[in-house]
Order: sequence, then C-alpha cells, then structure tokens
Amino acid sequence: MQEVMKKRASELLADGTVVRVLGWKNGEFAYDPTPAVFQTVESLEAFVYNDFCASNLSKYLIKFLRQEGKTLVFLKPCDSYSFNQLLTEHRVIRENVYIIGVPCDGKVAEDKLREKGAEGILGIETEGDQIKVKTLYGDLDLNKKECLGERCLSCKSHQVVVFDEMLGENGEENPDCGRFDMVEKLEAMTPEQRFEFWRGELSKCIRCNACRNICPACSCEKCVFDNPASGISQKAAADSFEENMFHIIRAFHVAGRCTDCGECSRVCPQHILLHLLNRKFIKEMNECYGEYQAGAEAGSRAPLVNFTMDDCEPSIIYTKEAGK
Amino acid sequence: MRRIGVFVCHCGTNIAGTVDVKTVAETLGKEPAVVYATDYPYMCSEAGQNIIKDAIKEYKLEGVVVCSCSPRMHEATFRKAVSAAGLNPYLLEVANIREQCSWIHKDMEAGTAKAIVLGRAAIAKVQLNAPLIAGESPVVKRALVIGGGIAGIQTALDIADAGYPVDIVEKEPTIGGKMTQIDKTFPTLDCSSCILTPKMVECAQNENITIYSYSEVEAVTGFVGNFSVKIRRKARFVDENKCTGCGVCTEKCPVKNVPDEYNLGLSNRHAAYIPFAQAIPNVAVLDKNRCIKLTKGKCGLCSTVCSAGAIDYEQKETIVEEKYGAIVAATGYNPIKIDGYDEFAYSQSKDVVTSLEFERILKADGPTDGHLQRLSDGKQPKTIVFVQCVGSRESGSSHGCGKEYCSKICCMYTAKHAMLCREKYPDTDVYVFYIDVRTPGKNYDEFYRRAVEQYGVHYIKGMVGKVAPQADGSLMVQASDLISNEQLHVKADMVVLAAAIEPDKSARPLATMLTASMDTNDFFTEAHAKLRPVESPTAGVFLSGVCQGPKDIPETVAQAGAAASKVIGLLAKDKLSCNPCVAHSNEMMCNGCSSCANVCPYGAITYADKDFSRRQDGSMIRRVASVNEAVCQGCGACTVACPSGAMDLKGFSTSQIMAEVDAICK
Amino acid sequence: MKKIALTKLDELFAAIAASKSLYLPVDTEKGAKYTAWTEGAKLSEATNTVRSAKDFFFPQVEDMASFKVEGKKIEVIDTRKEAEDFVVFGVRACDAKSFEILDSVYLVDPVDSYYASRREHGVVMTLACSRPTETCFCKAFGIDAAEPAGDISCWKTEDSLLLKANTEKGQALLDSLSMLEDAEDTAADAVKAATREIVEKLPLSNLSTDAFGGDKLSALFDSDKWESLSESCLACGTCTFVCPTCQCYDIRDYDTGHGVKRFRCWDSCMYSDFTLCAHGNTRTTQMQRFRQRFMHKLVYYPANNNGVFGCVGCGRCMRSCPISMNIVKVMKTLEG
Amino acid sequence: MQVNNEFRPKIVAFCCNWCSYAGADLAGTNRANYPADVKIIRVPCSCRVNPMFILRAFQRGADGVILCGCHPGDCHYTTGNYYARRRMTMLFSMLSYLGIEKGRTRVEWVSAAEGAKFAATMNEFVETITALGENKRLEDLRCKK
Amino acid sequence: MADLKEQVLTASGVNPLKCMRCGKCSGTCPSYDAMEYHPHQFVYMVEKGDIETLMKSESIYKCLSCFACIERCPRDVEPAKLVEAVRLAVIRQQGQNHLKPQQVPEMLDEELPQQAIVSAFRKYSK
Repeated sequence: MQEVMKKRASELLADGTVVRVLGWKNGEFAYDPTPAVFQTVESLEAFVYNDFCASNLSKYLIKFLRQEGKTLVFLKPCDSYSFNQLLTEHRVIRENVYIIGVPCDGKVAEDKLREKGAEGILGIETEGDQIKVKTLYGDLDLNKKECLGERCLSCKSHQVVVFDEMLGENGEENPDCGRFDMVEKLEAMTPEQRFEFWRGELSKCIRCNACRNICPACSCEKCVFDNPASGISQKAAADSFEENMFHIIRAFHVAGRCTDCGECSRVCPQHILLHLLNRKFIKEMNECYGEYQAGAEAGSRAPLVNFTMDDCEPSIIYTKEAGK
Repeated sequence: MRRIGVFVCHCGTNIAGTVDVKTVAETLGKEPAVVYATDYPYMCSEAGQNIIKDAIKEYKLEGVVVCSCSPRMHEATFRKAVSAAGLNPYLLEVANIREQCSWIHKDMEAGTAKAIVLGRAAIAKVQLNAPLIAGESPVVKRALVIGGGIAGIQTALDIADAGYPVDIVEKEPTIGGKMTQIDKTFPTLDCSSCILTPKMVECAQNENITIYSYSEVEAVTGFVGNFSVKIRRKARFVDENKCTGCGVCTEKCPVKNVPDEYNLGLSNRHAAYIPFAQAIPNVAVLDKNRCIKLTKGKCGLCSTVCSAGAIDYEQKETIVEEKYGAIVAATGYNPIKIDGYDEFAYSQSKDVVTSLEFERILKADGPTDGHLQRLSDGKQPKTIVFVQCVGSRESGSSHGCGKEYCSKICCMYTAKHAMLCREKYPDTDVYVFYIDVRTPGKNYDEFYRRAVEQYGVHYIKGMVGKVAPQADGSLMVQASDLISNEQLHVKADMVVLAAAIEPDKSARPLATMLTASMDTNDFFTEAHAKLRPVESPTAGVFLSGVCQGPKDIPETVAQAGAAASKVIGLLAKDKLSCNPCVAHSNEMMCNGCSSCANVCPYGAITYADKDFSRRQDGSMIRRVASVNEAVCQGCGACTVACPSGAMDLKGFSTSQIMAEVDAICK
Repeated sequence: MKKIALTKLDELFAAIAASKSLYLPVDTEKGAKYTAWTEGAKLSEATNTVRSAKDFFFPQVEDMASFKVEGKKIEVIDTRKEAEDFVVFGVRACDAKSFEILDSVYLVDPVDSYYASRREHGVVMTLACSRPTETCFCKAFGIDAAEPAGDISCWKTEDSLLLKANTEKGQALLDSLSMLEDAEDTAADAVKAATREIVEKLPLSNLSTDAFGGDKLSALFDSDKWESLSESCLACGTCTFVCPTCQCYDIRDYDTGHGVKRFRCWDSCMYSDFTLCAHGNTRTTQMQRFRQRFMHKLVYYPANNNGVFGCVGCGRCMRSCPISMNIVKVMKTLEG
Repeated sequence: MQVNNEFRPKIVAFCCNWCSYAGADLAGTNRANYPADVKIIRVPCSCRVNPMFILRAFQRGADGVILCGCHPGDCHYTTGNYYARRRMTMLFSMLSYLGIEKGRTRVEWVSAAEGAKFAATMNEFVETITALGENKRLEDLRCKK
Repeated sequence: MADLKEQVLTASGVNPLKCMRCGKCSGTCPSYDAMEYHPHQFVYMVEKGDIETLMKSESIYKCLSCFACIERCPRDVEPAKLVEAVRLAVIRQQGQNHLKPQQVPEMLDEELPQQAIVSAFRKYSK
C-alpha cells in the first residue's frame, strides 16, 4: 500500500494537480512516523504508511485551508469522518483538497507492544496478522489483533466516507462494533462507583492538552481554557473540580461534533479513557434524538444545534437511571 | 473597580416588613466597590429618584444598584433616572428584594440575609456592565405585501390608508384570490364578489398601492426597516398600460380548450384570456404554453384585432428591485389534492366534487351559470351528500395527503352550501355527514342551527365510508350513523367533499427567503402564539391570512388589519432603535463554524471571509460571524452554541452571569 | 558499599518508611508511576516511569500565598507548609542528572525557597539501569546509566541490592538502616559492565551533540529546517510535562469568592500564552515556540551553564508525543 | 452552609425573563412561600444558560441548580427553550455518568401565570436538595470558607 | 377487567384513545349489518374495558378481516386489529376454541378450498 500511495502522490505532484502532499514521514524507529508535508517528488522518499500511522491528518488541513494550491491528503476511515465534520463547520474547503482514501484494518499501539514485553525495540516486521518484533533482549512474535489500539478494537466504520479516489477496497460500516459496551458497563454501576471510577481516571490528568490539541473537533481559534476572559481558563488542574471541569466542558463542546475517532484516548500520556466521555454523549444523543453519526455526511445538523418539538425532557435522565 | 452606589427601597412596609433594609444598606456599603449606600421608603418616587441622581453626581458613581421591586416593574424608571444624572442607563442593575424576597419570606433574618446576597449579585454584575447605546437603523417607508387575496388586499389598503406606499405582489394575473371564486359568504350570505370587488378596485385606484400582478418574489435580503426585494414580473405578452381590457382578443383567440383555472378546470378558456370579468388589473394575458403564436410562431390573430396595439409577443420577464421597511406574507391556501381518497370516487365520477368546485357550480359566473347541476348530465341533483373532514384531522393516515389539523372553515361553508341548496331548490334532499360540527364564532352556531331547523338539512353524525358510482349514474353513499348506530346507504345524485386546506406551495420557498420560521405543516409561525399572532419571529415580517393558519374571511380581514397596524407602527418610525442587549461576535475567536447561525431563530448572523494577516505570521483569512444588531432579539441561543466562546450577549454576558453565580454561591 | 538480599527489600523499604515517606516506581496498568510505599508495594522493573521524578521537588501545582478579602480589607496569608522528610527510591541516572539541572536554575540566586526546601528534605536513592531501552540516549549527554548520582546510588545484582552513599544525607540514611550488610566496593562492577555493554548497542548510542552548544546559536536559530520540523506539532504540552528538566512555570491567581489563592503551575513553551506579556507575545507562531523548546535545551542552557545540555536523554518525550516528534529527530535533522 | 448544625442548601435558579422570572414575581405577588435558600438569576431566555454556568455554581458551592423557562412552544424567542432542553438533557446525562447524585440539577417549565407552580417547584426542589445534603462531588475545595 | 383490556391492547398494538369517533370504520364495514357490535363500538368498548361482552358476542366472528376499516381510518386506529385481538383473547381461554377438529368433517364439502379450513383454524382455534 505504501508504494501505491507514494506513486499516486508523485503523479499528482508531478502533474500539478496538487502542490503538497499530507502524509506520514518515517521516524527514528519502526513505530514512530510523524505527520508531514511533502512538496516535492524527491521528498516523498521519506513517505511511509504502515501499521503505526495512526495520526488523524484531517485537522492539519485547517492550516492549509487558505494556502494556495490543492493539498493531497490520505484519509483513513476515521479521518474521513473528521474531514466531513470539518467541512460541515466550514473549517476546510472541499475544492482545495484532493482526498485519497486508504483502507484501514486497525493501527498497532506502541503501548500494547510494550505491555507484551517489547522493550529495546530494534525493528518491527509485519506479515499478515503476525508482528515480528526484534529487541535488544530477544525477539517476539505477536499477533497483530492483540496489539491494536484500544479504539481500533471497537471501530465503528471501515468505510472512507469522502474521497476523490480510493486506493484498495473501501470497507463498510461496522454497526456491531460494541463501542458502547464500556459506557453501558459504567451506566450499570451505582453513582458512587461511577464517581470513584471517574475520579480515578480524571485525577491522572496532567493538563498537557494533548487530547484537546489532537482533537479535530477542538479546532477553535482560541480555546476557552486558554482565554482568561472566558472565566474558565485554566492552565493546571489545581483542584479536583478543575480536573472534572476541563473534561466535561471539552466533551460538551465536541458533543454532536465528535466523530469518535478516538485520538484523544490514543494520545493521552496518562492513558485516561477520555473517549468514554464522548461516547456517552453519542450514545445518549442517539437514544434521545435518533441515530446520528457526526461526519457521516457533510452538512448534517448536529443534535445540539437542532431540536424537535416533542424532544424528551431532561428528567428522562433520572427516570432512565431509576429504571436500571 | 467601579464606584458603585447602592439604594435600598423600603417600599413602605412591603420590603421593610420582612427585610431589615438598614442592615442591607449597611452591609452592602461595606462591599469593596461600594462608595455609597442608603435606604429610602420609596425609591421609585420622585424624591427617591433624586437621591439616586444626586448621589451619582456627588460620589461620581460608575454603577448603580437599586434593591427594590422586580426589574419588570421599575427597571425602566430607574434607567431613566440614572440616565438623567448623566450615567449610561445600562450601568444600572435592580436586585429584586420584593417579589423574590420580602413577599415570600416571613422570617426577617432569612429575608435580610437573602436580600444582601441578591444585592451582592447585582453589585457583582454591575461591575461588568458595559455602557450600552441602542443602535439605530433607518426605516424605508414602503411596505411589501406578498399575495393579493383578501388578506393581502386588506393589509395593503389599510397601510395605504395610513399614507404609506405599499406594493402587492400576486403570482396570478389578477388579484382577488380565493374569495373571487366563492359564491356567498357565511354567516350573512352576502355575495362574495359584491363585497370583494370594490376592495379590488380600490387597490387599483389607490395612489399608494402598486400592484405587481403575474409576479413573484425572487430574492429578499436585508432586515427590518431595510429589506431589499427582487420581484420577477412574468411576461404576459400584453402591455399592461395599453390594454383596455376590452376582451376582443380573448374572444377571437382560436385556442379554446384550455382548462379554466378560475373554474378549477370545470370549463375551458382561450389561450388569450382575462381570468374573470372583474379582474384587477383588467388586462389580458397570453398563455405562453398554449398560444399558437408563442409556441409555433404562427397565428397572431389577437395582435390583429387589438385596437390598442397592446399585444407584444416579444415581451420578456423583468426583475424589479425595490426597498421596503416591512414585508407582509399573505400567501393564502389551496384545497389539498384528494385523488388519494379512492373511497369517495372523486376521480371516478364527475358528480363527486370538492366544496370549492361546488362554489363554482353555485356561482353565477361558474361553469353552470349558477344553476345547481350535475356535471355529468346537467340534471339537477335531487339528493346531495356533503362529506366533512376529507383530509382534515388525520394522523399518520395511509392516504399520505391528510392533515392533522382541523381546516376550520369547512363546517361553516358546508352549512352554507346545504342551506343554499335547500333555499334555491327546496325539493333537494341534503345530507351532511360530520364528525363534529364546529361553529365557534359570532352568529355561527345560529347559522348552523338554521340550516338544520329552518332548512331541514339532515345532519348525521358519522363518516362516509364509501361512495360507489352506480350504473344508473347515481352514487351509493355508505356511511355510519353513530347516533342511531346503523349503517346508512344513501342513493345520492351528487357528493360534495369538504377537502382540507393547506398553505400555498409558494409559502415555503418564501419563508426561506424571509428567514421566517414555519411549522411542519408549512404554516408560518407567529412570534408568539398568543401575544404576537401577526408577527413572524423575524423582525419586520408580518403575517396575514391563512398562510399563518386556517381561518375564514372575517378572521382573515381582522388579521389583515392587525398586520397592517403593526406595519404602520413600524413605518411611522424614522429610525428603529434596536435593543442594545444583542449578541456580539469576537472575530479574533470566531471559528466560522456556523453553530450560532444554526440556532439563530432570526437569521441575524452572517459570515464573511476576513483578512487577519499579520506581518510577522503571514497571510491569514478566516470566515467569521457577524451579528446584525437590528435583527438580533437577544435570546442568547448562539452564545451557548458557540464552542469557542466568541459569541457573547451584551447586557447578559458570560462574565456578568458568572459574577452573579459567584456572588450568590459565596 | 552496603548490600541487602533482594528477598529482604521489603524489610529495607519498611525501615525507611518508618521514619520518612518513601516513594518508589510501582507498575500500574499503563506503565510505572512513583507511588508512596505501602506494605506489599512492589518495585517496578520498568526502565523508567511515565512521568519524571521532578514532581518531588517541583510539583505541577503549588500554592504560594492566599489573600483574604473582608469588606474593604485585604490580608495576605503565607500558605507555605513545612516540607516533610521524604525518600525517593529507584531514580534512574537520567533523572538524577535532571535534578542537577533544576538545581542550577532554582538554587542559584535568587534561590527558589519552595524548591530549596523540598530538596533539603528529600533523599534521592538512585538505581542503576539494567535494561536500557531503544529510546534511551543519556550517553549522548555524558550520563552513565550504570553509575547514577543521587544521595545514595544503588545497583541490582542477581540476588542483592548494593547501596553506596554519595552525600552526607545519604550516608546518614544508610547508617540508620541496621539490616544492611557490608559489601565490597567492586561488587557492582559486573552489573555496571553489563549495562554499559548494552548502552553501546542502543540504536541511539551514537547520537552526537557536536552540532549543538552555546556557541551554535546563530547557525541553529535561523535554520530553515524548523519550519518543516514544527509543522506537525500540535502545540500540546505533553513533551514538557513528562520532561524531567523542563522547569518553566506560570503564577496564577484564583478568585475563590472570598479571597484569592495564588499558586504556581507548570507552564509549557508549546502553549500559545507562554511568556505572554501586556504588549502581546514574543513568539507568535508555533514554529517559534517549538524552536524555543529545543534551542533552550541544546543551545541556551549550555550557553549559560558551562556547556551542560538541558536534556538528559531519558526518552520520555519520544514515547509520549502524540505525533512522534522529538528531540532526537530534531537533533538529527538539524545536524544532517 | 452549616448553621447551628442545620444544613441549609445553596440553590441557584436561572429564570428566563419572559415566563419564569415573571412567574417568580407572581409567586411573590401571591405571597406563595418558598425557602430563602433559592436565589434567582435573570436571563433573557433559558437558551442563554450555558451548562458551564451550572458547573460554575457547583464549583462555587451551590448544592442544587434549577433552570426555569417558558413551556416548550411558548418561548418568547420561539425556539430557545428547545435548545435549552437538549443542552440540559445532555448535561444531566453527563453529570449522572460522572456519578453526581441525580436530582441536583433540574429543569422546570414555568409560565408567567404559574406563580403557585413556581413556589411549589422551589419548595420541592429545596426538599430534594436538603435530602441529598451538601454537594461534595462537584465542589472546589478552594472555594470553601 | 383491566388485564383483559391490557392483553387486547398489547396483542393488537392499538391505541383506542387515538379514535376521534368519526365512524368511518363503520361507514366502510361490509359486515356491518351482520355485527352486533360495529367497528366503532368495538373501539369504544375496548377503550372502556368492556372486553368480556365483546368476547361473548358473535360479532368477532362476523368480521371478515378485510381491513377496510384499517385502510380508511383517518387516525390510524386499526379497529380490525382489535377484533382480532379479542378473538385471540377468546381462543387463549382453555376450551374456548370456536372451531373444533370434530366439527370439520361435517363442514367439508367439495367446493370449500383447503386453505379456508386452515385459515379458519388459525383464526378460530388455539
């Protein structure tokens, strides 16, 4: 796939269709590619696409929105939903982007390799479902499925929903992904247990803002948390309330706009299960206002900027809980 | 920190009875920002107001807090007082320590403590109040009425009478609307044309009224007081200024088989035609789809016979652009299509007709010249069955074209039809099958009872299940009689269906142009169901007639007058002073995501690409929102929808509300 | 040199914890974390903790003072708490070196008394690395993973823990631990050699710092490579917050409704409001902020500190950067 | 607030200007009692209330927050309360998910004519919050006195 | 009997409260005269909970299940489904089969399609 992508990128750069290519560049090791911009055919030498190219590239397009010339971007299924959402919010201009869809069967998480004992990694080779990891302390044979990132284990869709051309076969939606299983588990707990669970999670937060800054929905010119005039700006979680506050408000701000790409949880250095907050909103909105998948369709109206006259009353939350 | 003055009102004993006003003034006087605090028996009295005015000057106050009755009561009074002392009127806050404190709490200690907290909240808020100046926008002294039926006509006449120019846009070649097709009107049985025609003529003659017939609204921009509208004038191929309405062309035109809209297709007209004798303007139209000259390039007969030389085959449609201060929607209604109701055999038998078709049959200028006749064989029907609620009051029906609402006018016009039949042809048997007879209106029930008691109309509670055309040309009507609990089979000669009415199809695209809201049935939504029934939530847009909801002629005329008075009230102003408590977008923070515009009920938010380039960072163009302060009503929906906090509401800013929260929870 | 059997580690920890708070790396579901020792807590085998050890001396959030407002009066209250004695066990050579770097910032005049108090009350027990990993590059900065500094240095052999005091504070602690046995000074040589051998084999073992240092300012500052290096940076603060040597902080006031709490918290040069002044910001683009971080570690710091680099090669940023951009990539790109 | 060992809750009520604030005024006019623990903040419309305000209230020591607006369909601004309703439903959902006791937040539609309902609602709400006791799970310790 | 009503409502999925008493069902019904209780009465009686009377009435077997009432009802009330549900309520009671196997031989004649017997069993027996 990497070679096919490189070839198409070279062609499109060469024939002037696009002036830059947004992709991934090889890293120091086998597992650390970095999102990068390629402006010449020669520079594409460093282009890489492998099981570790997890970054969602769509957010970078905001930067190129107003720059001259078309940008070629490679979008995985997750990323394509984000792209549509950004399109809905006028953050990107469709005409300025040439999208090549690439199929994805899940990305491998470095942590999972470490959990399975891979330290001192010297090289990684993938063959089908097998991952051979060469380390300073011996070689490991791992199963790829067992090393996938958490979000890939409950992937909602293998379908690239917006593209100019598709490389390889496009996948399908995966309605039985079970992405709400963990949310349901939490819902089944008592409020006390839930409180303890979230205190445990959110108290780990170091306010590095990685979750916010990677999030394609958090594309604000100036985040309220960086804006002293907002009254809620914070730089550190100086109190447990602020730990909660940051994450509740963030989840709220992206509610209805979050495509569930899972980047927030992927990048959290403290491994907080942040996507569970977003998924709760998605689940609740689905239940209250009908199924809605942000980014499935450009131009769709998110549930929180919409209404019907016979929407449920907020007290339904309490009766729901009582019903359990 | 601003210099704040606090003024605590006793309101006689209304407040002082359960709130220790001295303690309140004393405690609030210790707040860091407060430089003056006092109490007085009646702050709203002239003496009380003078205390405030004097203190503003003496202590150089930069903010005023009055602890008194509800701001709904005296906020305006105190604003004026503050303003008179030279302070911006919006640097005032009222702490409601009467309705929301002294009157509810009997315990002096609790009441006093709460009054202090409410005072602190007001002090915290007023610290952040911005001096607001109400914006002004000029008012174009001209109104547009869209739709030339009785609703539009009446609105236009009333506006014109007040001395303002008003334009009527009517999509048909003549104004007049549905009322021209109606024979008599309930509950007085006046002749419809007799009361409508003079109004139509008046429209044509009134200097203040311009009629754009055969025209449609193409685009609307702008806002209250300052709309800009493009009107598309369709080509009628007849010079309106030259045509005398003599009608020779319409007689000579060789194309004679065009279904006549005025008669709902029950008779034919020529390709050159004047819709009906009293049409306004009384000018011929060439039907461009049927005229031989216009379709095939031959003929040209009408041009030859027109002595005025008014025929112009080359006429093109034109666009007129005009500015208006107010717009009235009066787009009216149509009966629904009832082809889906197989059980009533409407498409099988010519003798099953809709009520509006029946009007045409009864009316002297109709297809039967006013004689009650069956359309199939011209015979006078001996038994007529009226079926009520065809397509009205349906829910999730399998027919798919039914309406959930009651069409409101059917009960009364059916009573009228039944009565007219019995009056003109006493040997006719008339049955009315009804679900409920709804006659709320002056003299309405009396009218209906007359039909039953004096005219002997058979009112049967029950619905018709089936109408079956028989071999002998009659119609077998099968229905239930719920009172006697039997199934009836009536052999009828004619069946009249009271079809539901629905808003004209042109209403929805118009609503989009006007950014006026509509309900799911495509009726325009009023600004308030009870208190602002003739205004659209979009400022400067008013509603007249059935486009807002089903109504009969008297109600329509009443609403038309009401809409006109609202328009006159608007046009009478030279400038509109806008509510200064409106939303405002901080362009530096705006992402241009459109969340705010999505929730704005007034269409007050627009977007534009703006250049934010800075020398050191290079070029930067962003899409940012801006609020039209003349259109915004200040609800604040956008402020919450905005993820970046770029939207804020003047007078109720995020920081002001949070300051109140903080002060209360302290 | 002292020693104790690995089987008796718990005894040692219990003895230390009896008089002082003891912190040591403990495995959690997701990596190792410094945790207060309690009965049964097991020392992590991980190469390093996810977060650095700088929190012990320079916590992320620290209260400095508070102001009480009553009516029109304001009262200033010193909220400083006397630091308690504590021991950190298991600090790696890289983190031990980071303390020296923090010291050179906070213990020079004017001394940061909050930091100084914590340094005074803390005893650092380091532990030599036995399994360095591919992200380790401490060697580039002259750090010997086999010879960690600290008040007490420790080595793990097959069956025992070797301890050597480097400071008086360390010696005092060792003296108080009666269960320790004496050991040869050479007892750790074998494990040191083994570690050094592995370090040589690490993929980053040959990382060169030749292109950097205080004298390379103008060449590096104007490099055209910063643009492409920084283009994918998200401006999050992950690298700075896991970094053992990042030492910038912000002082903020929090209005509690009845007063003000003044606290300081870590800042990050990656943030758009970093060093924001009344006139605006000196660095307006992410490229400039990104450059600041690496220039600080590789040029500005050594310029002011006799050529000592502001990075210790712990590799934490390499593991936690959401887009896998890091100092090694920066160094190699700038050099190449 | 703990006075004489008796717990008195702090309650913030956001009321829309057109219906509920007027309803609260009517409650006063009718001398319909409810506890002084309730303090009202006037907003133009229920849709002006940012979920953030409610969190802020809890942070600052509120024990309960109630939002009152025009009945659905009666909004002065036509659609404001419909948006408020969705936002609040989602906020309640999130608070419940985080393990905050149910009932600490409430939404009630009160018209300008429903003075009695306003008082009854406040009485009921104060009772609920008193039973729930002090807000511990959403407090900011720094704001404690 | 509240539970009988509940059973009929559940089995039919009909909400009789939607009925606006227009009588169109009865106006449409081809078996009207053969029925003791007419379709609109059915709806009303179910709403009142008067199920037992309906169960005892022959009317439930006179309904042809032609579904004209369902087709025509302007409020989507579906009276025929109520009739079906009442029949079901009868059948559910032990020994209340309207058509017993023993009766079949005597009813058979050459003209009767096999399908009619089968559907009669489905309709009238447990």
